[in-house]
Amino acid sequence: MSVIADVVIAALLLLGAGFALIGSWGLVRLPSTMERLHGPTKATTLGLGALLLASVAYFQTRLGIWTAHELLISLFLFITAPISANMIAKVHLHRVRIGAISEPDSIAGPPPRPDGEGDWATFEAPRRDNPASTANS
Amino acid sequence: MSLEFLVASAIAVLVAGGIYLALRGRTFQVVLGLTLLSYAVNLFLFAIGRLIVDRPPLYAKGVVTHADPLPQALVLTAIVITFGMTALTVILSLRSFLESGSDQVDGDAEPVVREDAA
Amino acid sequence: MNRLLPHPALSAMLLIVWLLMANSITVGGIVLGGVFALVLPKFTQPFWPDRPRMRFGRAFLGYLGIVLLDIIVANFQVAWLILFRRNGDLRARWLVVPIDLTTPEAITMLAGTISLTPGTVSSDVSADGRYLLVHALDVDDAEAEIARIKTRYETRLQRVFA
Amino acid sequence: MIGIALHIAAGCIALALLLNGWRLWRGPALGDRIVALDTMVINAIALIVLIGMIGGNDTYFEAALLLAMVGFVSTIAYCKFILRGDIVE
Amino acid sequence: MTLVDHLPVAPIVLPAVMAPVTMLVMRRRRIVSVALSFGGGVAMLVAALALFAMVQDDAIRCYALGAWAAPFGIVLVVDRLAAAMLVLAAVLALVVLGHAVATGADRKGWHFHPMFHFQLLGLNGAFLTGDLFNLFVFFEVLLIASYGLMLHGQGALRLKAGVAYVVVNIVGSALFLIAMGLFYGLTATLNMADLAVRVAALGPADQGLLRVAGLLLVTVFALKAAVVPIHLWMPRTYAATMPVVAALFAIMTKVGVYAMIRTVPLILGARAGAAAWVPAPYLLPAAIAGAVLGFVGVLVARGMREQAAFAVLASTGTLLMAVATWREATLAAALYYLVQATLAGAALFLVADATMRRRGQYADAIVPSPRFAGQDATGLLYLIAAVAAVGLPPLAGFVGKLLILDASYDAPGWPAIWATILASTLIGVVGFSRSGSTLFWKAAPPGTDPVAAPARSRADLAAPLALLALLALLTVAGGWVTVQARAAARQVMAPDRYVAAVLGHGR
Amino acid sequence: MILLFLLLAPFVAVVALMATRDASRRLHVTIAAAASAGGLAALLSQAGAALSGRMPMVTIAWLPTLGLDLALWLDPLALLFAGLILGIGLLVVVYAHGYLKPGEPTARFLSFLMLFQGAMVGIALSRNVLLMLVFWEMTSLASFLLIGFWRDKAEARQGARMALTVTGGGGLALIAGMVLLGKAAGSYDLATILTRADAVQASPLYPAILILVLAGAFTKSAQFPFHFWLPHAMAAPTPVSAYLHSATMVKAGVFLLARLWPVLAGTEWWFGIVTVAGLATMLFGAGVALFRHDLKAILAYSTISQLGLMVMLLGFGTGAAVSAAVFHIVNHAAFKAALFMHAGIVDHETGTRDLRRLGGLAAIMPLTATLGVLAAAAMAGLPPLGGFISKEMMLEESAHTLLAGQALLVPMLATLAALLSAAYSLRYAVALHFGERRTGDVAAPHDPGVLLLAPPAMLAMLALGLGLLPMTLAGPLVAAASAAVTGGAAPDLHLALWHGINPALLMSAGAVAAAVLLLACYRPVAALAARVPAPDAKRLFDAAIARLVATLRRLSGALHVASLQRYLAVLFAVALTLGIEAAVRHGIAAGDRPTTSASPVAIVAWFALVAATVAVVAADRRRYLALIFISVIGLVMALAFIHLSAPDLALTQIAVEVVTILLMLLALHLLPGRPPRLSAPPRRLHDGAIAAAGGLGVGWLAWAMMTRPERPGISRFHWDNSYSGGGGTNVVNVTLVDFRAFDTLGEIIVLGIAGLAIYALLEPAARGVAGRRLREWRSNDRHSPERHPMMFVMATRLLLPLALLVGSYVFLRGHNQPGGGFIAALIFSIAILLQYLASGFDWTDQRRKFGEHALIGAGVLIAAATGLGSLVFGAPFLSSSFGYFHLPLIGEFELATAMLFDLGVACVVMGAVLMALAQLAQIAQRAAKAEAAEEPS
Repeated sequence: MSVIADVVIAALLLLGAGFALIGSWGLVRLPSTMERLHGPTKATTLGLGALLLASVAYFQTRLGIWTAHELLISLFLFITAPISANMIAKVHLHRVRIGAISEPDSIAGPPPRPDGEGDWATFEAPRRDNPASTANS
Repeated sequence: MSLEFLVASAIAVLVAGGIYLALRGRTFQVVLGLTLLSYAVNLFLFAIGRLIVDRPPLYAKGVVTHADPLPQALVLTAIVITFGMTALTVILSLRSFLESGSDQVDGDAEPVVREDAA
Repeated sequence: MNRLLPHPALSAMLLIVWLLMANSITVGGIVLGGVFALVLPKFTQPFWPDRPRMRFGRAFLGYLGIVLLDIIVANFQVAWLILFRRNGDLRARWLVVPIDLTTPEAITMLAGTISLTPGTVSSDVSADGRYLLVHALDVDDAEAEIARIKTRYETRLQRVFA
Repeated sequence: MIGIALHIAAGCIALALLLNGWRLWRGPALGDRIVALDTMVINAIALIVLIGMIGGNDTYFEAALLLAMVGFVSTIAYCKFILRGDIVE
Repeated sequence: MTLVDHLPVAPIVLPAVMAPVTMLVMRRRRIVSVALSFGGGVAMLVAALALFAMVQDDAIRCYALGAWAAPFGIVLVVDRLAAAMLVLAAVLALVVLGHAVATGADRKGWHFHPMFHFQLLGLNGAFLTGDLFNLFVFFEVLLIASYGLMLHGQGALRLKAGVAYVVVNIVGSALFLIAMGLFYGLTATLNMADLAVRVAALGPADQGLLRVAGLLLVTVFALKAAVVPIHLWMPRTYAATMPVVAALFAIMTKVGVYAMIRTVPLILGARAGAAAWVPAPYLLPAAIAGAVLGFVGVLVARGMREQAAFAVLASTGTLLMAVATWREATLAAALYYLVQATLAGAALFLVADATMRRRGQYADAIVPSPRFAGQDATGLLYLIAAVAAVGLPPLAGFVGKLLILDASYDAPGWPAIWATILASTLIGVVGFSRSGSTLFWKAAPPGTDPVAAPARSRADLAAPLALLALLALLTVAGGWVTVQARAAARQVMAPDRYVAAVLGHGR
Repeated sequence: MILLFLLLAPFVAVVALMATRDASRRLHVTIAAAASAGGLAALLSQAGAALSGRMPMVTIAWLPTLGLDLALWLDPLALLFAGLILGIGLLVVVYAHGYLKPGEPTARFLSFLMLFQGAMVGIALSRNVLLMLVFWEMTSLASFLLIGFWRDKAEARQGARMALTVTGGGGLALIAGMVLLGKAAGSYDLATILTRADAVQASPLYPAILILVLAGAFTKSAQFPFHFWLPHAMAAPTPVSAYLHSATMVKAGVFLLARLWPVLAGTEWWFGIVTVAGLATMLFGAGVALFRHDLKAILAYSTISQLGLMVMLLGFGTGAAVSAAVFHIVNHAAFKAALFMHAGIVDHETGTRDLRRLGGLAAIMPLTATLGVLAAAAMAGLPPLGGFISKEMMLEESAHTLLAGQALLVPMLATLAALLSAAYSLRYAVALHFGERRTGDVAAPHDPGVLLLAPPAMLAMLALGLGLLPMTLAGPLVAAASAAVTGGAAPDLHLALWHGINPALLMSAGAVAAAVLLLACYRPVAALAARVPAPDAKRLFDAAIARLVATLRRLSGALHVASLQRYLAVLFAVALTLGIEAAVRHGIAAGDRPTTSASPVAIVAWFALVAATVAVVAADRRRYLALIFISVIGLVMALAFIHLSAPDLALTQIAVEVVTILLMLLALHLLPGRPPRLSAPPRRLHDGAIAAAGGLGVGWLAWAMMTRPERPGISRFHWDNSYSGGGGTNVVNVTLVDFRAFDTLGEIIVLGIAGLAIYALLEPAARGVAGRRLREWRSNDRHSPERHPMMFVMATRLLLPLALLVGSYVFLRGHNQPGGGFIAALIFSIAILLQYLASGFDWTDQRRKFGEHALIGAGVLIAAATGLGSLVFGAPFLSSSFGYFHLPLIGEFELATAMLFDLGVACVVMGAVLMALAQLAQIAQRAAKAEAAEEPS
């Protein structure tokens, strides 16, 4: 039992740390900001998730403490990480649009315009009475 | 390399950076310098209790090795006070800039006419 | 009932979070957590006007399961891309995803899901709130990917936010 | 075994932190720096969890939780500053 | 414990309660708030006097906060010196408060009354505490309250000077923490009495660190006391401050001196090894330079507030000359001088205020102005205040200087002390007579703009008058005061009694 | 008691005069005259006692520790001097009544005069040398005020300042001399000192004492070369000149020499200095007086000369010379005061004091002329006036005085001085009253009223009487006073006009004859004298002071520039120097505590920290980047705290970091983006050197400390008592809220004050200059139009209750696990700030139910009240109490008063943080609103 648990824990640890490392490596090697943005999501989700699971299992098997609060960390990260990514993407879009020197386009090129009238929210304040503008209510 | 050396050298670097920035001529840099300086001082005060790894000062019967709780309490107090001071300094320097039109720390309050190259 | 417990789901969530934090299940803990679970939603009511109705039934659980599964799978895919794909061979794309969800909460949830599954990051919403701008790291067929997002996530979310 | 795995994991995270640091220092885009900082926070959380496991106590959990909760606040603030200048309006 | 036993904590609790109360009430009822503020000031004076009466039996009282005995908890220690400083602060505060209300200065900005009481809290805490870190905390309290007061009324000049003042003191606080950290690292204690015992027991390997700690600590106090050459921040800060606030600040530099008097004989006294009397060789030249520069500043100042600030600098220098010899007799003289210098400095600022308010656009600039209402009255007050500040008979300044001269005879470097005191006084006399005759005698040439100040009530003359009356009282009752000062100095110079009182006789 | 009355009467008059400031001149004069007359009467009532050796005395302890007592006595010398002061004072008061023009503030004038009189009486009566100093300096002060009485005249102000500078400065020297004298004699009691001549003269301090005392006396008595202030003091109203600058104050120096004669005189030093100074002054004054044309200038220089005479006599060191000096004091007071008043009358009536514009007054102002001639004759030393007798005595004494081994030197010079004195006196008498009629500005001047005439007339009569009936009028007094001066028995004094033909008579007669001759050929001599270079003392003095002030102002200005950079550089330099001094002297070696080896992770973290610090410094003007790097430092700090067993610190660090960054970003928004560099490379190098040295210093201190073994200290107690005594297992938290709760109280007060100060700073920022600048402010950057990104807003709405829950949890468990009120409050604040960030200021502000002021106030009050609560139970302030309670179903739980205290902490922290950020966030908007309100258009 304990050997199996040990193996599982070790595997989870290595998996988590590995993903965190890969995420950061992606941050370094991917070609432009938008691509690099994909890196951290790895570290956040599976990487940290695996580590947290390992922690839960570790404390359970080693110290006999049933701790589950590591899961809360994941909960918070699941709420916050997409927001961070979204905001950073907005920064990127904005900086590209105003032609900042140090801001190369994504290798995907400039973003297409949405099909309807108007533009993306970063470039045009959302009008009232649509979902994107509820914040102003 | 020992942990003690790392901490001491980190303090040295922070203090040096802090002093250098504090001696600059604009309020924002000075504030940054004070921030660095306060990091250094907090670390210094903390280090005064000697370094203990992974033995937090949470009381349990029979535990004998633990970090010295007192410097930690002192650092906590110092952090809070520093925060208050920093907040005041930031806002004061901003207000001073708004009032005089110059964010330089030196000289008298006469508005300085200068062209910002930025 | 409504006045006492305006947001049962939120209250339940808070209670669970509380118990997780406390790391133990005791009567005292439940009582204390219960108090917070009752008080906090009321207290924060003004900060969240028009809280949407959600169904936390099977639809929601199914959605969660699919998302978790996708996260794991996509993680490996992206890891592969990062490690072994040369930059020049990356087929990064912008995807414009039309959305049918109407509440901001739902759109946010969809966008969050897209971001959480590696390989896609939702970058922006259109000013009229009907399109989502998604950046994909390596996509062969943009249309297919858009369709996948819509069927896999959006339809399920529509059921949750009924 | 777990001990070795823990240390390998810590090493990985440390390496990851270094990589983040490099990107942070290098830029070139402001977005890159913010991503790097955000990732650093994530890796720091991972490191805290690992430190907790190595030390064998879970008193560090709050720090990790707090970092998860508020780390993103500064990220957002940095972004908002670029986007809007005024972060509270 | 009866209520009397709790008296030592009263000077801290009273303002701690009064400040938030005045703040909360001020938002609705100004009159009530001002009345409360005054009530708080009076209560504090009463408490201080009660403590002063209490220590007349020569016993040192120790109040263990939270019932944690020294050295483990924080203690307040009331000895003669602390009690006297409390009284001084309370008296000065009451006068300043009266002036602020009478002139409406408290309405020139936000939160005057709460800041004022917080300021007193910081001062009182610094006087009473027997714990090094707690001293730091109270220093911070009094500093941050002083920032608030210093910026009261605002204006570009004040804000600019405020930035420098705040930054310099923050750096000073950092130094304080480093010094305190060194002490803790060496002795693992924070209680000052305990520190004294443990410092004396340090081995030879630690002497270097001990000396650094001592020097840095004194440097911090010297910064607060505006000792040359780290006084540079002071003249401009005080000159840019509202005079009524600056009058209260007259005691702020003295807090630095107080801290030196408190800590040096106790912790860095004869038994402190390499740190024994560690500031002595540096303090005397610095004090001499301070007295000279201060009176030179009085001579060359272009405004009354600047002049008053330099007068404070000079008085600190004179005071420190006496302190720097670390002898009982000179210390007693210094204590007398401290009281008078505080009151005289404050009086100069208040007179400057009264004058400024009458001179309209000429404000406090030392230039001839057209005749203004109340010229004679303010001129007379200025004369008396200047006499007190410069140390001419018959006011207490002269007595103070005489005491210092008498007591410092035979001390190391006494000819230098004497020469400085006398020569700097002469410079001061020249300075004050020049500025006084320019301000109050000389009339602006015809054709200059008339003074546009509206006629004002004479209420703003009351406070300076009160201070001058106090100075006169200090002169007349000089015998009693010197006896008190002597007794206080004796207590300070006998640290064993302090240690015994704080740590109990068991040790 | 009478002595006390004597001393106090003038001061009482001062108070009375000030109180009746607006009353009539008559009342003022009455008050002053009554004080003088009353004093005089009191004095006379004691005269018998004083002369008969039953010396009236009074001693009231004042400063016993210093040896400064209010000790008064009335020995014959004091009697003589006090009599002069009060008598002439009375006459001057009467004279002033007539002299001052209508509308001039008599109350002020007379109160200054009375102040002076009191001080002079004090000098005379003091039996304590320190007490005498008090009065001594007071006379300088009173003289300053009186000379400057006509404040609109430049020469009055300058003369006043010069007099104060010289006499005040001399007084300071005198202070030193007196204290040293007291030290040498072992007492400040004059009676004691006078008996200790041997001890004093044997003391190595004797020369210093002598020089310092003489400096005081000579400046006061206008001895060469300190004489120059006296002629310029003549800018004072004439009563003042008559009183202070001829009869009394200037004699204080002479009095002092006489007073200290027994203890100081009789040595080579004394004789050499005093005699020569007196002789030189006598000659110089007389010489200058001869060639002046302003009446008061003539009198002023003559006064200098006469003072020199007295000083010289005291310098001789013989009893007879002392008698001569004492007698001359009386004579001089009589005739010189009369002459000044006379000059005043002439000035008053003719409008000028220029001798060249006056003449032949005897015909039109007979009474005035009579008394003028009489007094001038006394000054000339003509028989049968008192001046003649004292001059004879002087010549007699000088005749057998050797100076520098020369027997003839002193007599010849003395005769020359007598010659000159006679010459200027006769010139004054003759040129003014006889010859061609010149009446200045007025066509027909006439004798003044009795008020002006009576005082000088009485003095002139006295001068005459002193010659005719010297033994009756002055004999006993002079004898007794001389005895008091010499400290011996009363000398065998014989004052008479005729002593037979002796050398003195011959010298005197020769001198008068020569004087007449000199006057006969005055014009050529005057032309000759005009060629003698005469440095204008006033101009020199003023120029010297002006140069001094200019130089000092430049130096002081260069030192005290408004430069924070300098303040800090000096502060760092001082700290460094002192640190290095200690290190060099005693060495700071590292200790021998075993070090902990660092893990690779730690090294990486260290590297990140160092790199980030370097980056912050390098990015200095790219402020936004610098902030990002600061974030990294904060993160590493938090990790370090966790690694090094300080979870509470880590939590605090993380939370504070976020708030700080928000604050700085808010401020950064309003600051210029990338300002030009300010400092040149040398400056940066210099700063870099200071920084490097400082860093190394502090780093080494830390290293030295960390490598030393721990010492047993008070924290062991904290550890042991945390649970049993403080009711918590988190020792750090128990320390904060219990062992050292007082620190925490102070700390939250600091935060609270910071909040209030910030409010006070920002509340008015929307108005005035700052408000205008805010409104005009436009960012250079282009911004996205989107204010509230939808996803962000939604997420924060969900996060708010969650964050509040976490905060509550951290708060409740703080006592036992990492956490506590401070961290909880920061979490609460961040949760609310997040709403500001996401949904905007107005939106959030409307929904927030509590004000920051209330939070801060309530927090401090809660904390203080918690502390006070323990008083009810008879425990000291801030004593904590806790208990474990059991409730059915819920189980055991703990309640501690410390938690209530912690609640106070939380309130204040939250209030202060919200105050800082929310206020800062809204100023731009508020400025815009203020504009809208100001300009309705």
